[in-house]
Amino acid sequence: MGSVPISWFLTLSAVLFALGVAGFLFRRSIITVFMSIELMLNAVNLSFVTFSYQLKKVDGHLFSFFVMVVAAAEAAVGLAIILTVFRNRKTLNIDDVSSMKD
Amino acid sequence: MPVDLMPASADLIRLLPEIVLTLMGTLLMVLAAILRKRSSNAYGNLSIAALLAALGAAVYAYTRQGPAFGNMLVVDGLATFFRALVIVVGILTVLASYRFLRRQGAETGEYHALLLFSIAGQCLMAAANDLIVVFIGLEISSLASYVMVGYLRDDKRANEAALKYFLLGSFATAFFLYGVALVYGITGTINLSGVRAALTAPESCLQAGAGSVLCVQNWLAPWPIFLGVAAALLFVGLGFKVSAAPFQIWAPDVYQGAPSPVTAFLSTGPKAAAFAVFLRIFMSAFEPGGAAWEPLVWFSALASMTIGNFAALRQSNVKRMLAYSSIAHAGYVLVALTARSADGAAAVMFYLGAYAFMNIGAFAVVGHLAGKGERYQDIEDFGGLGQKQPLTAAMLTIFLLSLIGVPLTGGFFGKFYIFKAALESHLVWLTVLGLLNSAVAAYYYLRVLVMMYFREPSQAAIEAEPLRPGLRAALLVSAVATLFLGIFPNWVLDFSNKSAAMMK
Amino acid sequence: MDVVIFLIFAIIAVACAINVVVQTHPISSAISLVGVMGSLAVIYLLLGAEFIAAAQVIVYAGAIMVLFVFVIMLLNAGAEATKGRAPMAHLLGPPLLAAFLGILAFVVRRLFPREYTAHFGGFTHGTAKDVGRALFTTYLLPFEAASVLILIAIIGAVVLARKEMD
Amino acid sequence: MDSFIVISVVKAVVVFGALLTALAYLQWVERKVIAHIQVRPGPYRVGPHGLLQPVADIVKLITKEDLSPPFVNKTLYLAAPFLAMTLALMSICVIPFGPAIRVGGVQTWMQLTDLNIGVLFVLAVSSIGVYGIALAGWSSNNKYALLGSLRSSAQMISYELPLSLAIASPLLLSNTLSLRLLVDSQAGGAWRWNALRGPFPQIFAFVIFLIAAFAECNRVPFDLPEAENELVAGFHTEYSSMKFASFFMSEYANMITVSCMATLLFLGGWDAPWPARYGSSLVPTVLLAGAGLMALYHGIHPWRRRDRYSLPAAGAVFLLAAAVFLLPAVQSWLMPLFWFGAKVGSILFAFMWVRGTLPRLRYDQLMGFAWKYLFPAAMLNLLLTGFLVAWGS
Repeated sequence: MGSVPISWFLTLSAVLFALGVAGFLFRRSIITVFMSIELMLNAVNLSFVTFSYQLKKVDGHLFSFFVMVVAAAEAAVGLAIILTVFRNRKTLNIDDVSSMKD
Repeated sequence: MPVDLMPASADLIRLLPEIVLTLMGTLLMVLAAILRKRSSNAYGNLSIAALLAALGAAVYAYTRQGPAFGNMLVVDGLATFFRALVIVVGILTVLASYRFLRRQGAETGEYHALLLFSIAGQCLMAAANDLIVVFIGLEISSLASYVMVGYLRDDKRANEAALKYFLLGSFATAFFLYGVALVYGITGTINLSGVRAALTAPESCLQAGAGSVLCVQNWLAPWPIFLGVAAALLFVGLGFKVSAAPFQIWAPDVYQGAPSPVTAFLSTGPKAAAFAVFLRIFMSAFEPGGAAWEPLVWFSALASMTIGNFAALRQSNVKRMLAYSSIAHAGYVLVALTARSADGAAAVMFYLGAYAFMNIGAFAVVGHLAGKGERYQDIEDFGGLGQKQPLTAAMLTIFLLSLIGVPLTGGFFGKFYIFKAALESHLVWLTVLGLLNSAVAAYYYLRVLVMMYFREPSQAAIEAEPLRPGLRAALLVSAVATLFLGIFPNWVLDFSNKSAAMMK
Repeated sequence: MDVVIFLIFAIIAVACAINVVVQTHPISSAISLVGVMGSLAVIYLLLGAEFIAAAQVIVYAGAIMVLFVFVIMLLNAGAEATKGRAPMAHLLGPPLLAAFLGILAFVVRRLFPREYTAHFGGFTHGTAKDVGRALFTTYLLPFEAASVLILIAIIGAVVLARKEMD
Repeated sequence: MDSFIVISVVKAVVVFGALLTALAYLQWVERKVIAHIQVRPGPYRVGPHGLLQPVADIVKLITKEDLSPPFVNKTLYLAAPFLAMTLALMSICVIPFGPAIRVGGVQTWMQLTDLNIGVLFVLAVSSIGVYGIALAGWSSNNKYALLGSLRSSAQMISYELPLSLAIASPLLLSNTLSLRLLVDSQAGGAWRWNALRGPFPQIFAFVIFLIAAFAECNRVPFDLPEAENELVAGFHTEYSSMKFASFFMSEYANMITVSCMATLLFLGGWDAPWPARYGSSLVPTVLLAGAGLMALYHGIHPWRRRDRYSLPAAGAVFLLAAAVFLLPAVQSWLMPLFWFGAKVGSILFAFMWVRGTLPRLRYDQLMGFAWKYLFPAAMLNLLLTGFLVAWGS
């Protein structure tokens, strides 16, 4: 029984966000890198919803709704870009996609 | 129960440029389906018409200034300036695209529709007064430009550029959003006017919601820290869009890999719109907590200038060199932002205006010379251009001199106002370092000039086709505008001063 | 009760998120990510965001992640190579990341003192009705702009993924 | 609190018991229906008229060797059928079968739980239902299975859109997302049902919903994922024994769910087509009595010798049931169940009828149909409904 401190939700959100950043930096598969970004967006949504609870306003829900819409649009475009890259190079490793150098 | 969902006509008028652009973009798609022609000049002509109409709409909206849609949007001098700027950038991009796309056999309706949508997103950013509108405008502009970068799908470099731009762009967007979330938690609103009100009269706690951090913390905790973190996260997102250091790594690859007209567009349009948002967020909403974010911008300005200029020195690929130079230019603009004054804001606007013309012009020439498949991008390829195509070379000379900041060009006054504003805000060190940087920059621009006039014609210069009307118009307009801003700066400067003063 | 539910799903979420990062195979990462999204949906319910919870499952887990899984299957993506990573990232990455996480966690924890808590039923204005009303009145402009965004996404995906350039 | 838990447990046991039995017998019914369409008797050997066939099938499936191929991705291979089955059964939790009833002085609903967002819950569960199939195909490490699940993912994503849009229009008329209130808003007879009522009858939405539902359940004519002549058995090629049965049962559970949803959304749920005072409460008695008399008649003049005993027995059962429906004490909760069951049953029969009649579509036709016809039609219907509702209020 009992209620959950608001700061726990925010900490969870921060942890998930940091894990997303870690995935983005350390993974080499393009698709996993992209998924890490989705993880970060999810973390942000949790923050929005938590603040919304704390402020007793519905606005935060709207923001996370828009984030979802944007994430869906990004996923469509991003996966299409990944498909074109794969078609031209037959690889999904981000290190292999670097033909331009100083 | 039924709410009146129809917005007021004044609201719609203030949104008119975006509406025009979106409708015309959709019309282009429908037309492309009806015409059943993959490649045609008609699409370009139509999109020029759309952009001219949008320009008219932006000016018309200016006559009916004020907030719209419950203060989500605000039409004022700043908004109108940047709307007009990105629309003009769009016109120049279309003019420069005609021949380029024809050469690639890719002058399709989709390209122009995406361009129009992207510009609509940038107009929305310029006028946005609410972080959620900023965010959606940013995404409209970005998603369209991701696709435009990878538009030539069979080009390996373009794919790679699109992928990098997309991944790093979305990464930065996530940071921006986290910043938005923190702002929402701290102040209880993400409306920029609301944020400002909450931060200026915080002790009353009335502006912010009862549950916001501002009220909860009760002034025992150091709230500027939270605001600083929020500002830093927002800065990451926007700094990425303007390719400010340390978020610049994508720029060289993307600028090099993208089709030249798209590069010209990317280096000016989204950048200008992002700086408009910068001005709104940092100079207006976060102004009360200015001390929290100033060191951040200071550092970023210096890093951008230095990294951009010194990396540009080493480049042999001209597109890549211009990419680094555009990082450096973002640094100069950040110097003006660091000044945190109305003069600084006016200088930002003036500089971006001048920069748009000279940079689009420079990239248009590069794209013209590069030939089919963008083979010739090396600095050596500019050899003897002055001999073979004197007009093109003369234009490029104007643009490069302006990029250096030579008097009588727009670039000179841009830099002048920026450093003046910085000095007035006692940023002596930043000014000195910035001036040193401009001196370094002169070297690599001059290298191109020397190549053009003092070398034997290269293969590229010999093969280069004569200037087509569209491209010639784009170059002439850019050159004339660059010179105009360099000789009669007052007209634009007065407007930006007035807008900057009004912004508060 | 609320604390228990929160802890259970928070732990699942973090465990799945860690799994997203450490798994070498994209499809395992994708499934773990679906796990994160599912547990977040439960936490949203706890916070009274029932519409967002449903949207989270429908949009994120049911549409976006299905698209990911689809692309992974279509490209037949294998496990990623473990060698050939930049050594700098490995040396500098973990400490930097730990620092970042530390700062972030510290800041957000300081945002609200402990006595500010949440419990199920403490906020009941997250229903579809409330969200819908706000969406079509206050947030009309972003809503319309979002529809343009989706149009761009469709055009973009078609332009990039179409078979022939004819 | 205690009684709440007890009631919930009892309800869960009853609902899931009934559901699992229904799943087993749906299979028998389907085989019979298909058989009669093709003029053959169908299952006949095990029990009278093959009535024990499902039991035999279950015994067979359980005792079969549980093969687990060496080349599969173990975790996901095992998780996939479990996932498919769980998700398929989950939707049933929020589906109401009837109005409130009083049992031993306690009032309760014929529903496991009511959610404010019941419709969204069902949509959410059905939208992640595709994972079971996708993972099954992928983890099998077999190209036919992979192709089958690729097709299935694409198909389910595509048909999810017209399905959701078709659901949205009756919601506009009923103005609620709770499944129970949805039925309440349609009470009062067939002309108040969403499929028929003004200002804009949702009959088109109903048809679109059914077509999309066929595709969502991977049923003929949209059963491409398991097209046996080109893809062996599609995504479940590598599955055997109970794991195979899980997929099989989840398909039938999905059929039941969508039929229930169609009934609740468009056909007024447990509401009788016309009020009881005009004799709608006599319908089950008349029907059952008719069936009983017919069975008795055939028992007297049997075609086959064994029917001499089985048919009169069945007739007696039917007559008894007809009599039960006349008791006022049970009528209050049996009548809603009857109407709900009758509507769901008719839709399930439509599933079987179509399977016995229509050929399978080609894959590109299937996708083209969803995007070019079904989606615009659903969109248009929603727009028209929206305008008319806004205009009417």
